[in-house]
Amino acid sequence: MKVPTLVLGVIGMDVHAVGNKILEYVFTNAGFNVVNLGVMVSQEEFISAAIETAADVIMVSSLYGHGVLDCRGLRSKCIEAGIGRILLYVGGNLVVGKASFPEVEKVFKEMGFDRVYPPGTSPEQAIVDLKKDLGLRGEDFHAGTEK
Amino acid sequence: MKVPTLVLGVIGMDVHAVGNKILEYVFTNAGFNVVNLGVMVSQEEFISAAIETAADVIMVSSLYGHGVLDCRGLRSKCIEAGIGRILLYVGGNLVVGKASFPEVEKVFKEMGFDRVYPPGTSPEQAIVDLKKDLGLRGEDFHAGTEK
Amino acid sequence: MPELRNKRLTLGEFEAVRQEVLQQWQTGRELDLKEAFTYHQEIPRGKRFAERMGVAEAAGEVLTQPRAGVALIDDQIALLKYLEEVGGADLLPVTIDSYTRQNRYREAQKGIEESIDAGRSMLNGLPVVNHGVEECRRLTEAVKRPVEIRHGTPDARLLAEVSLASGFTAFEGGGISYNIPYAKNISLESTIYYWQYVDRLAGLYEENGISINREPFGPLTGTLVPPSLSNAIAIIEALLAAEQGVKSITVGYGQCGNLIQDVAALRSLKYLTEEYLTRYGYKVKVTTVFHQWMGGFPPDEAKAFGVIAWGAAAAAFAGATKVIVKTPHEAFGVPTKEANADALKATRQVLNMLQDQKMPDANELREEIGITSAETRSLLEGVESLGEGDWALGAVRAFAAGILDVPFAPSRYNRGKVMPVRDQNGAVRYLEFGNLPLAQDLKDFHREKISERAKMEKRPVSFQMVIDDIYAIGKGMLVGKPG
Amino acid sequence: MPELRNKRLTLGEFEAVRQEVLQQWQTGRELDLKEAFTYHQEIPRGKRFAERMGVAEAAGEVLTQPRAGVALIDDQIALLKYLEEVGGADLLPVTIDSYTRQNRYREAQKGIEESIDAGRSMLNGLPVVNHGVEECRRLTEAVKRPVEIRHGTPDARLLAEVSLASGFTAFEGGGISYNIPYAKNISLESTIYYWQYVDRLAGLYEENGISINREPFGPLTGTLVPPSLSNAIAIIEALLAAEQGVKSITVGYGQCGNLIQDVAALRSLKYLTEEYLTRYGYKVKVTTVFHQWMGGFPPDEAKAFGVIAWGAAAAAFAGATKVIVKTPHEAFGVPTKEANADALKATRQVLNMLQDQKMPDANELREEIGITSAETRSLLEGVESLGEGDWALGAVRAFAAGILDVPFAPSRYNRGKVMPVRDQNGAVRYLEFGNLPLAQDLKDFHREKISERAKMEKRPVSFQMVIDDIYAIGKGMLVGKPG
Ligand code: B12
Ligand code: B12
Repeated sequence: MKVPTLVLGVIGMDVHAVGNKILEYVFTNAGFNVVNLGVMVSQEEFISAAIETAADVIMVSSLYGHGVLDCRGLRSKCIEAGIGRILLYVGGNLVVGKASFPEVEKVFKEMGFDRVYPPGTSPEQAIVDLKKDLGLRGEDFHAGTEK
Repeated sequence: MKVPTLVLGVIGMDVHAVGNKILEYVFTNAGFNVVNLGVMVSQEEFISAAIETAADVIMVSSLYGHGVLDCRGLRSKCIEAGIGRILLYVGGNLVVGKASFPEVEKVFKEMGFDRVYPPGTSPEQAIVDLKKDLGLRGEDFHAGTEK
Repeated sequence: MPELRNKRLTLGEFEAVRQEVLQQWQTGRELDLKEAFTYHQEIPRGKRFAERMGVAEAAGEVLTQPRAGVALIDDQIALLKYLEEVGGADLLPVTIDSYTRQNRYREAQKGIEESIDAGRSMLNGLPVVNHGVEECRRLTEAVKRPVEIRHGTPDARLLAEVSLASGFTAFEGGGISYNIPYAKNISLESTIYYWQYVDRLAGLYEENGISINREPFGPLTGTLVPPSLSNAIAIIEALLAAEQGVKSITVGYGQCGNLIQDVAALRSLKYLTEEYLTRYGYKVKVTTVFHQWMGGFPPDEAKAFGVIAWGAAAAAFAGATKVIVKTPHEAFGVPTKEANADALKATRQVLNMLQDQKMPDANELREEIGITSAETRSLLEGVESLGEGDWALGAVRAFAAGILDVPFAPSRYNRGKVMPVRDQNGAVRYLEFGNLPLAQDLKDFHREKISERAKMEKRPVSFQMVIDDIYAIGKGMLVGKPG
Repeated sequence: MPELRNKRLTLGEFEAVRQEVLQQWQTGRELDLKEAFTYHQEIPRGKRFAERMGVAEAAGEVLTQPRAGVALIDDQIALLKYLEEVGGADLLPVTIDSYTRQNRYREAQKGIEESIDAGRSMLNGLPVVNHGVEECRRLTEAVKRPVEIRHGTPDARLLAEVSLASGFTAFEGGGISYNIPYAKNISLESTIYYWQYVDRLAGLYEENGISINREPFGPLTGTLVPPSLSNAIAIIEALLAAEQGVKSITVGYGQCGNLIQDVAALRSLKYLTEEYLTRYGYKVKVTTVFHQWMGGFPPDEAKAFGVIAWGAAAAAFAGATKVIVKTPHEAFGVPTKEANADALKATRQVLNMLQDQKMPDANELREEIGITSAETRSLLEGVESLGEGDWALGAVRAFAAGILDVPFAPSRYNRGKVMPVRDQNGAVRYLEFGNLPLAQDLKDFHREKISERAKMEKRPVSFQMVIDDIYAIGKGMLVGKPG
């Protein structure tokens, strides 16, 4: 079975690098093929990296509060670019201030994200969801999360 | 002018002694005649001390939370004892738990207290009220609060 | 009451008194010691207080324990479950209401009824005697952590009987520490006598293989008590308890606020307690408890968090076995369960962040340990010689003579001549020594420290300075500044 | 861009650049330096940042300062008034939004508009450039305390112009500290050059009798940065600022969490900064800032209070001139004004309780000061020699060569070979040294400390240990334990 490819990055003018480095490490250790674009990534960069690497998922981080402004339109740009059905995950501190998460989730789901994560979500949670969304089972997918 | 007499004490099974010692010191320094009954004072003790010393005010402290149970009936006992019009002040942590003070005040006013004070009221506040309620003016009443 | 002596009660003496004690309220009549011993065998090890304290001590852990008491059993169960689950309390309390503390079971009963009617607790604690063994066992069984009875009861004999039979495995208090700060008219002679009974009861459990943890109440009036004074009293109560067969003792200290003094006080307390117990031939497991600031609190909840967290830090540096946690509602009233859990969490966070850090070994610390210890020894020698070698007699006579004398205490058996005040660094010093038997050099030390402060503040030392200190923490300071 | 040199910009050079800078956004066009100098004369002394810091330093006070920024001026005024009145903040901030930080004034403008529409701030700070001088003066005039611009802007030239003209009297940042943690693609050569302009601008104010406080950003990435590294960078930025005529510098340090290390780091930072400035002939008033823990916070607000209060305690013991206060909302997002004020109050309570207490002088502390200082000197010597005596050139070359290398930084001008990890006591040590020019004995010290921990935890040192440390405080610990 093909190892799934994840494109990782922190969107917009956001420079929070620590979580991004950890995500790269943990997802790689879990057996995924990780393409990490680092911080300050534009929507266009996410999409061209995803096309280039035939990625299965784009995983957007936004920590600094401008998530709504930065993420708007990503799904439609994907559609335009011909990868309209790619999985879009987003996590971090998505809005300015302490907000009720269900509302935040709703906003991002309406923007076309498949999964939306609240502040401080552990990468392990995402791995569980990735396996589900990508239809991976233990036997097919050898690397565990524990490596 | 006659120096006003205050009967001071902590009611019921309450042993909180620190505030009581301070009240005695500050009221004495402010020029009042203070009769301090200390802690664990019953309603009867308050009343007989007030009669004996022809007191102007009974100042009840209750810190430990049983204020409602302990203070109920004090005014009617005063009436029975013939000192029905004596001023009754009460202060401290009057009820169990952090409560809205206006409600607490209402309960104690209905019980016949003339002045009700929230947790941590400074004695200086009471002195201002005492002067008002006893009709004292600076000239008549020489000791200041600053002595 | 027979003549007071620090001697283990004989079984005969104990039994005779017991018959009376159990009559004081109907729930006493159903008590059966043998049955209680059997019941205790079934208590899981993780829920035995003495054992948990021992494990913590060995591992260098600092355990957290809140205070908590409401009128009704089911509410108390819900409260304790919340505190262990949400607050993460390592040790649980049942705080007893003030009527029970004065053996006013009838008023307590009224409090229970009024609480049922009002739909909220009208009592400031749980009236354990009124609820009785069966109901209380429901409580001890419902929670996962060890539970201690915390109170302030001068005559706690019936309360101890009901509590231990109910499966509580620790019991706070002592003949001095639950009299002087908690009573007005009860003689020390009586309360020490009452507490010999309580300790003997705990000793009996011990002899039947059930270790009961006993904890003298360290902070006394909670207000500027100089460490040597509270330490001396804790050590006397430890000696009295040990004589009755108690084997697990947690000596306590209430935070004064100056870090060096606090660390010094707790360390001195631990080693002097062990030293004295050993000297008199008792084999006792000694652990310690550090109480977060016990005096007046700031009304502002955020500021209260500051006081609480700083107390946690001092407990960690002092190396206490457990810390008693205050709450952000302290200045107002008995806290909600949420406020209580929040304080536990803030405390735990600080304890964890400091768990691998030590107070650096410095001259100032050694000096302070030296001074506190020298003072404590002087006080204890005074008590011992007045008592002609008998600690029970010595304690009674010492209070009468002002050789022990607790500031701000309500008891008329306390002289009330000692007056404390903070020095320039916030350490609590003796302003008035009363009759305390301290050597001249120790007295000079205090006078010098206090006059340093007076000089800095450009005002004479007076009771106003003491008042300023009493208000200080509540107003956001440690040392009460003028103006 | 001319060749980079650590040399005071001539008025000609400055003016030439200035014409371009002021064109970057329409609000720049209205700027008039002379008018600004006159305006500053009218600012009351109590509102001048440098002056307030000097007074605090002399009195041994620790001042509190929050972070706070919202999109609109009136909201910002309300916010700051609340923080000074309710929170009791001694010093105020204006935190700048992330678009302005990247000179994206058009996006910032959109953020302003969306915020007006949404009725709440859609920006994570105040876009000062977009609002312009007149509006911003309304702000500085509305509050009672000195206000600083806090940001993270690699090219802050226009922002500095607008800010200083608006009556802000302090300006955070530096050519290294506002590049390496805050940018990805901008060369150090450019940012140091941009910041020479900012410092020269401050110098011009200074020469016109208006002292502007400048503050290099100490914590860098806020995540396990070893003290000698951040201290070396702060000292270099102080030297660069001093060369441009800055006279009031506040060097900063982000709390690591181990008390001895934190106290040692801040003390070492202060005296080495003064030493280096003096050695190069600069006369500068140096003060210090201690940042409460800058890494990931616990989501639980009560636990966050624990972290905050412990940061306040460390600031007090370290003797910082001011402390930057986090909030209980840290893990979630930009705090409400209430959360911000609560943190200020908790911090103030702890600072006050410790105000008359000192860290006892102990061997461990002296040792840690010695080690941090030796490391800092080694790093600085490396930079100096690479720069052939020129600190600006030295800094650029040092980062290229990995002689300076900040952990977890996003910039591609940072090597990223240095990796920190906590030791057994929670002090931050170097796990990977990259190319840092540290002598063998210093390296051995770190290796030993780290292997002690590995032994205790019975696991090899690995990146997993670093990850555990990154998560630790957020999960209620200091040292990240296995499992
Ligand atoms: C020190 C203290 C103790 C000491 C008391 C030592 C002693 N014998 O004095 C000890 C440790 C022994 C103790 C015991 C108990 N305490 Co206590 N104690 C306190 C504490 C921390 C400080 C009190 C104090 O000395 N303050 C300093 C003085 C100067 O202030 P003050 O007492 O408030 O008095 C001033 C003002 O209130 C005002 N004032 C008072 N009365 C009056 C009257 C008038 C007319 C006026 C104008 C003003 C006025 O002026 C005074 C001088 O400035 C308070 C909480 C707090 N305030 O922070 C709890 C507190 C009062 N205690 C409380 C409780 C419940 C108890 C216990 C029942 C134990 C328990 N369950 O935890 C026992 C009670 C035993 C008994 N039978 O009374 C509760 C009361 C709860 C409630 N009302 O809901 C409090 C509020 C703590 C809490 N939040 O749970 N306590
Ligand atoms: C360290 C830090 C910084 C450092 C960053 C250094 C660097 N270059 O990396 C510095 C000091 C430079 C900084 C700067 C700023 N910061 Co900052 N920062 C933090 C802080 C304290 C910790 C972040 C961190 O490293 N956490 C540790 C890592 C491991 O966790 P993480 O980042 O949350 O990532 C994990 C999870 O979220 C999750 N995750 C993340 N993305 C995704 C995506 C997917 C798909 C999934 C499944 C999971 C996932 O997995 C990660 C790994 O476990 C946070 C607050 C906090 N969390 O406590 C604020 C915080 C993120 N910062 C904030 C802000 C506002 C800023 C600034 C704008 C300055 C300011 N106004 O105060 C600037 C931004 C500059 C810019 N252009 O981006 C705000 C954001 C506010 C909001 N959203 O409302 C926060 C929340 C603080 C606050 N409460 O105000 N910051």
